[in-house]
Amino acid sequence: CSLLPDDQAMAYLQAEEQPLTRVPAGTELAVQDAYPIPTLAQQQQRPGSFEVPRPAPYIEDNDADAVTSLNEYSSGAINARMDKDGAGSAILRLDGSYASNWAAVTEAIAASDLRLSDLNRSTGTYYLEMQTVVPAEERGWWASLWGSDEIISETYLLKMNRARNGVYLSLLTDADTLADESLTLDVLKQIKSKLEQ
Amino acid sequence: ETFVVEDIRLEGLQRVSAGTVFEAFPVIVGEQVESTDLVSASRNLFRSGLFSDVQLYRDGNVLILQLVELPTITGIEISGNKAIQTEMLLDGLKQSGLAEGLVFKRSTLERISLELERQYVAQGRYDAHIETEVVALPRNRVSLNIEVEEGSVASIRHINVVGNEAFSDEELLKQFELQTSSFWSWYSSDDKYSREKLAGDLESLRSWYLDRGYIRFNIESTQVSVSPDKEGVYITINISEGDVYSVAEVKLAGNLVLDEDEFTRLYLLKNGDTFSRRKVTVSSDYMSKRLGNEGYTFAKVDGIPKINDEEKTVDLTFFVEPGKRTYVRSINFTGNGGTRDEVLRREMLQMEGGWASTDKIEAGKNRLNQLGFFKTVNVETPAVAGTDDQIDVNYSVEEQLSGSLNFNVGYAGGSGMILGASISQNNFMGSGNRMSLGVQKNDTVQSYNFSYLNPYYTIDGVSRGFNLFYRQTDYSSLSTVSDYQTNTLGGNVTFGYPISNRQRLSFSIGYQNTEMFEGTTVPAEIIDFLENEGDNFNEYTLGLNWRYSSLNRGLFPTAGTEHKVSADISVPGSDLTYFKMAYTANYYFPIATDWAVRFRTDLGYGDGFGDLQRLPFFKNFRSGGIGSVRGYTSNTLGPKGLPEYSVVSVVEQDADGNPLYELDELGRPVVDDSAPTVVYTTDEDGAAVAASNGSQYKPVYVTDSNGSVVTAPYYLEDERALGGNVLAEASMELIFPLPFVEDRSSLRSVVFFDAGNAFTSECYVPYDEEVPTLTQHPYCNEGIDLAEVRLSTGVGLTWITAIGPLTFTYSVPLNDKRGDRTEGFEFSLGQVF
Amino acid sequence: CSSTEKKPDELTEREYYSDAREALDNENYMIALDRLNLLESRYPFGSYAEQAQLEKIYAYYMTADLDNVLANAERFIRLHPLHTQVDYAYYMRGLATYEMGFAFVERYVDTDMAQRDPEPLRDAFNHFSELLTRFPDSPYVADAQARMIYLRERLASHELVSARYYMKRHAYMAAANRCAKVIKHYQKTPAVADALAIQVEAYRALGMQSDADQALALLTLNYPQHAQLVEGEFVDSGLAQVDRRSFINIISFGLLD
Amino acid sequence: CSFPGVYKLNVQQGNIVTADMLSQLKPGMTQRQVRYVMGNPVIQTPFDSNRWDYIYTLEKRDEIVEQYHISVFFDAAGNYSHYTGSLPADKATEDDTSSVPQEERSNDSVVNPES
Amino acid sequence: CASQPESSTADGNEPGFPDIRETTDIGIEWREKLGDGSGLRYERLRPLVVDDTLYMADASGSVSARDLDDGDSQWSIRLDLPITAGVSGDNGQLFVATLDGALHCLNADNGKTLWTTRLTSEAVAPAAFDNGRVFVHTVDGRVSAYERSNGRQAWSYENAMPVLTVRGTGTPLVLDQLVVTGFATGKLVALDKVLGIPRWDARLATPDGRSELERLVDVDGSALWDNGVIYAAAYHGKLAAVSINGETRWEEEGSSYTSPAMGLGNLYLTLDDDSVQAYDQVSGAPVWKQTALRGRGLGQVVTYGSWLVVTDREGYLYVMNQVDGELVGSRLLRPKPLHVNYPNQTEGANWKALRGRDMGVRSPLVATDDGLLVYTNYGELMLVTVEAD
Repeated sequence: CSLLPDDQAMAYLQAEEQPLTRVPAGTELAVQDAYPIPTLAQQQQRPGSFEVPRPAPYIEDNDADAVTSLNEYSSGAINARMDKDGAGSAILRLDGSYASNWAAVTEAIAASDLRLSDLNRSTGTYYLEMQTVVPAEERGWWASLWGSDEIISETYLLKMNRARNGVYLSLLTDADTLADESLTLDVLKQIKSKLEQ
Repeated sequence: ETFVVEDIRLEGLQRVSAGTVFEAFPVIVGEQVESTDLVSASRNLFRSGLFSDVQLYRDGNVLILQLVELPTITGIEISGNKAIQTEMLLDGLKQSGLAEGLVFKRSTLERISLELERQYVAQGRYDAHIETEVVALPRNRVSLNIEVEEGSVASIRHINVVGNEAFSDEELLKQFELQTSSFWSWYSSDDKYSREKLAGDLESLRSWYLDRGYIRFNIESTQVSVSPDKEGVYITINISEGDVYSVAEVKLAGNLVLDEDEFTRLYLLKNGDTFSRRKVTVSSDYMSKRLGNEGYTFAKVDGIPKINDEEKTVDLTFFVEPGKRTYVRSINFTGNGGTRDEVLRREMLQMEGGWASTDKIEAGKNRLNQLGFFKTVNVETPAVAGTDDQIDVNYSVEEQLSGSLNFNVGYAGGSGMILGASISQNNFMGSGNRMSLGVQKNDTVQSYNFSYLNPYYTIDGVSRGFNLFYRQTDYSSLSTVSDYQTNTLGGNVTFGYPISNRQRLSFSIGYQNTEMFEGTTVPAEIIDFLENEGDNFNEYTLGLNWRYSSLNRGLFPTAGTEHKVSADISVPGSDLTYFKMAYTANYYFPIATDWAVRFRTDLGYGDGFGDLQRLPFFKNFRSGGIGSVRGYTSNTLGPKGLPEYSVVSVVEQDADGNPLYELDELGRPVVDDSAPTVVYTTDEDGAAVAASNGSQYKPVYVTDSNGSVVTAPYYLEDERALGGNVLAEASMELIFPLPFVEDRSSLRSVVFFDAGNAFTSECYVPYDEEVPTLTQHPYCNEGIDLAEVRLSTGVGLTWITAIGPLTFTYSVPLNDKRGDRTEGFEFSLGQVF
Repeated sequence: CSSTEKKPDELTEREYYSDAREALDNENYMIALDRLNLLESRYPFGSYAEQAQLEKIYAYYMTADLDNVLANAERFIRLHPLHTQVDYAYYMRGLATYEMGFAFVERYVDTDMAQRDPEPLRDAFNHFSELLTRFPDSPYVADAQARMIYLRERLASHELVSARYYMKRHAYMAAANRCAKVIKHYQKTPAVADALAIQVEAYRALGMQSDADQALALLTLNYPQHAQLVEGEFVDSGLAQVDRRSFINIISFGLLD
Repeated sequence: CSFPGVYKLNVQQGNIVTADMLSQLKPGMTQRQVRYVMGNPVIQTPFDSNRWDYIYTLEKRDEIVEQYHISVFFDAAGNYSHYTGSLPADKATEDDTSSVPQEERSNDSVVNPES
Repeated sequence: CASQPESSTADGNEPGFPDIRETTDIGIEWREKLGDGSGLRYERLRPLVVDDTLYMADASGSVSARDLDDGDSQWSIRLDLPITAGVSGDNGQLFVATLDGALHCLNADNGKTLWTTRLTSEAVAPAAFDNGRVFVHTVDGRVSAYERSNGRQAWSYENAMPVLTVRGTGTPLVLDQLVVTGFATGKLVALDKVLGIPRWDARLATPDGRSELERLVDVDGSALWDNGVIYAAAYHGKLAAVSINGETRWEEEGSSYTSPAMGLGNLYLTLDDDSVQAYDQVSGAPVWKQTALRGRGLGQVVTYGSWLVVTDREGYLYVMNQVDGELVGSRLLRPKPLHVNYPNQTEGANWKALRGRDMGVRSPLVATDDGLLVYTNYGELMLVTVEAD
């Protein structure tokens, strides 16, 4: 091996998670993990060695969509339900195929009083125009010159993300940051109610 | 009519997937359908926003959908833009979702021009005009050509302050950041209007008045208007000055925690002074800082004026809120990618778990700066969530190259070309220890040295360092120093420890062996010395070194003082017993941001003791060059040697006075031309009279009262300096920020004025039996002779590079005397001023 | 594809991509990078461009250009949040930050303790944990989780470095609090053992006998074979006595006192 | 002892407790009230118990020159019950608590008013 | 807007100069150099003609009286401060305002200062007056009344100002009970002349749009009065006819910075895109629109005989028929520049770029019996006559 002593960065292959500190009866230990490691469905066993992974090659499969049969689009049970994603922000989970959900949600938005300004199925994005009150200082340079609060319309991105079974909807601002909690809940509940009608 | 749909066929589909079409077209195979369902279905498909046209046909029971997709934008060209580059504009478009790959709709066109106009208005170009043109491309794609007319930037044409009597408009407008267009505006763009700048200017206008006693000053209204052609901005500010108020009484209130005079000492305003808001804020800052030093980091002190309009006076009350005494929960360091955590932590005066003191935290920052490892050091003290009396202290540092790894082919003014390699690291492997290993070879010095210093051998900062060296010097080729050769071999151990957080004391014990060889034209002093002392000396040296430093930074300090006293003694039992003392002082004080003044002085004295009356000549102080009196070749200043020369007496001179030498048998003149010769004739009463000697050496002869030569055999060697046992140097430097350079953290530029020289406290008296009358050194005067002090001025620049500090100086010697060797431009590697 | 050798700029997307793959296969990554950039500029849309961006992340990593790996991974995540292989970008972002956390000196010289800036280690941990939460069934999860365990160990050891310094400094409360932080927040790391040992000494020095005993009880219960437990008796580590020698002792290399 | 003159940093740890703080403690006070009076204890042990320790130590030149240890006890319901330990009798006024050696407190440590 | 009109070159060698069938003869009776022009403060100093003497002030602070027929100077005085609003008054008193926000009342016979009073802010529009009081509209959106006898302030009406306005204010229109002024809020306000309290107001424009630039709605021109009806126009707004008690008779699209002119039953107005529009005075219906001078930076249109006269920022004077708006004459008032002309730049722009001199005409023209008084930006006062040839 190389003349240098072994590389500390690779020592992770030997690192094992130690057991929790056992506490004698009658006392407990105030424990609160600063760096929690998310638990995974299947238990992962430690890799023996490391080799830089390569992305899977792209295989041209443009017939995937065409072959899906027509009746798959009959809208099966969607049973939309509110949920939270890994990072704890609100999402709307839907069962069924991406295609059928995309149509159903388009219907639902059209029926609701959300204003759909644009949509792009390939990136799974609905562009919603929302009326928000913007305090003076956040507005553009010249606009912020002149003071008083303003009601202006802003674009929000309603994203339909593929999950293992079904899809889920999340709301982002047009700068790809998470929209604030209350606004997200309000939008998702409106769509959920329209989906159930 | 109605029919049963057997199948649905799509035609004209490109990018949109069939699945999307099927699901946006709610007709199911095998379902009874009539024309109204089809119409609503196709409208629903149209509403998906992906198609510019949807046609329905029927072929038997098969439904055919003729679809024309909306084109996607594949290129956005922008032309005519100069003020904002294209990438910036495209980024702006991308932010609002208008980027390549977007489905093209009429509304996108309008959104694009609105967005671009907004960007130009943001730059003050109010009359910018955008025209977009859509170009169809094959495969149903479209590219947009955007023509931009940027218009001109509105500049401020007029600022008028109405209602000012005490101060003229010019005086007030000088405080403003916004100015009307002037010659300089193209560079400073101070005539571009912005609301923040105006708000800032109004604030400085208000403080201008409040700092001069106008406590009732008020800005009635401000109008900003733009000319119809949108090229000029006009600002009118209406103010009411009110009267000047003076301070009546100053009181303290609240929980003082410390006794009263700790606060009154810090007042900047007393009864009768004109009221000044700045002085009030500055005094309350001092008071809260004073409390901070006692652990009340959250202390707040604010001066509240109570205005008495009749007498036009103000009663000032300082409300003191110490808040809770705060403690430091944890001290964290970030940015130290190379340096170990302990190297930073051991510099801290503030302890984790102790009560927080602002000046200890601030001192921590200065000490990190003094290490010289970091370019910038910042500290923040955020409160710990959930507590009102605990803070964290977070230092964020930016490392800088703290050593030089030079396999260098260098050139130093003093010693010509340098060949060799040297690795010196002040922060060796991030451990904070200084290590340097060097081999150097040039035409005068050949040296090998190794030195290692651990500044924190103990946790309290007791340092220990080793130094081993072997050096061969041969000054013959160097025509500036007296001609001799030495080979020295030695080493020493030094121990140092802090005696306060600003002063350090250190001892060193060393041994040194020196071998001496004579050069060719050797001055008498050396010949005498070698005769008396021999040419191989062992010395056992003891060194004492005291250093006080309150410099604010290790590298390029701008404030603070530094004193260094060093005393080295070669203890009895060594072959040469002498002592040498040196004192260096540096005093920096800032005069404005980025400007500072430095005073430096170097004093030195050495002497022999025991059976050695003089300081050994190779231990002499020398002067000149970078780090000493710039403008004079390095080491050439100081007393000169008195080399001997052969004496030839001759009787005749030819017609024009040139000496005719005696001829030996072969007819060659009897003279040793390897050494310069002085030729004598004797005048009538027998005293020696020197005739010209052809070479350029200045013969040493002094004529006594009746004009006859008193001394004969020595000449004053002009170039070769021997040095002296007294050194006195001083210099003054003005440190200025180099213009047009952004990052000056690794640059220092100075204008300097140097003065100084080396002297001798006891002149050497040459002895020569041939000339008994020579009783004193003709050209030496003892002690510091002001006439001999050399002056010079010039500019210097030091640049910290990866291979070490690089110094350039251009100097002008002011009173160099005949025979001085001066240098206009000097350059050296590895030496900071 | 067509037999004649086409001029490079007329190649179809597929041909560009296969040339780039071939360059990647026989490991000349610079050529692969040029071809991938060419593919992306010629056909900026469609799945080939997305694939090219993915392959570029790999190519930059193999040329040890960590900054570009980071920039391209973050760009990919932003542009194609729904791409089937977006988990690769999340993983490579974590990997690049992980490597940045180990300066040359940390890798080969100062072995076990994390002596330097912990910031990159924290960032790497967060990036990997985002991969685990968003893509629990991604193939890179096993390696990421193993690295997270090790990162947590390194961060815990970083706390111990300061604790040991403060023991030498006699700032016992600072040392005890740092160890309490390790025990409370860095469970399941080997540093907990040494933290308990230091706590025993610190609490004894502070005269907090009951807490010292509790710490000792935990130490003996959980780590009986700890270095400072000789046949069940607690042995002082001598940290507090370090550097307390007299100056004379130091100068005389320990001879006279 | 060590060579005279090696400047050793004073090491100060822990909460400063004054007599009037202790006088304000009344049984039955909630934890928040105790925290308001005494401040947060600097020492935080991982073993939660119903006892808060307010410990103060000051070490000058390697030996502890001043130390006190006040333990505040809470009853089962979490209210203040009593405290043990006492302040040293000769606890002088505030300024001796400062841990920076006297001569360091020279004027230039406080920003001089006129700069 | 700034786009140049189609380039067809008639007599002027300017690119884009409109082609004009010259049917009138424009002569200049006399021209006098007077101070250094209207300066950089975008004030619009205008001459005052009383009987046959002409009173004029210039930006540097001098006030002079001249004979109208030959321009010879009668008297001239110099104030110590630059003048920002110039010369209104009658044969007894003259009124000028200076930069430090002061109103000066001068004796019309010899120019001696009768009294000076402090205004609330800078005034850039000439003062209006009746026989008892003077009414000044200052930049801070206030209209204040001062006694003509001693300058004491009688009342001051304040109006909430938008954050950004267009430079320049309108001179108040003084009627027998009302003082009618257009403000930067887009409203025309009628104040009681004695008490200074608003009687009614009419909105000429409503601000809309995202940036403050799009929300500018100033009424910069002064109102026009003709037997019981007041006419005024607002920027980004309408030209409206308002009755004496505030009801809007009609309103038409007519965004303009200037005041309307009146003649032969029509109203004429220079719009903000430099086209000139004629409206029927009774119904407000647009009659004709002359767009040939678009983009040339036109000033305020004025009626003279049966023609309409307007000047532009290049220093040209144009004459149009009031009946159909046809361009019937043009003349270059400024001297020909000596320097070489840049290819696609107008001479005016060259001069401005090269020597920073503004060669246009910004001050409103004053029609008198002997001819038109024109005061150019670089300080030349001239009497222009227009006859049909």
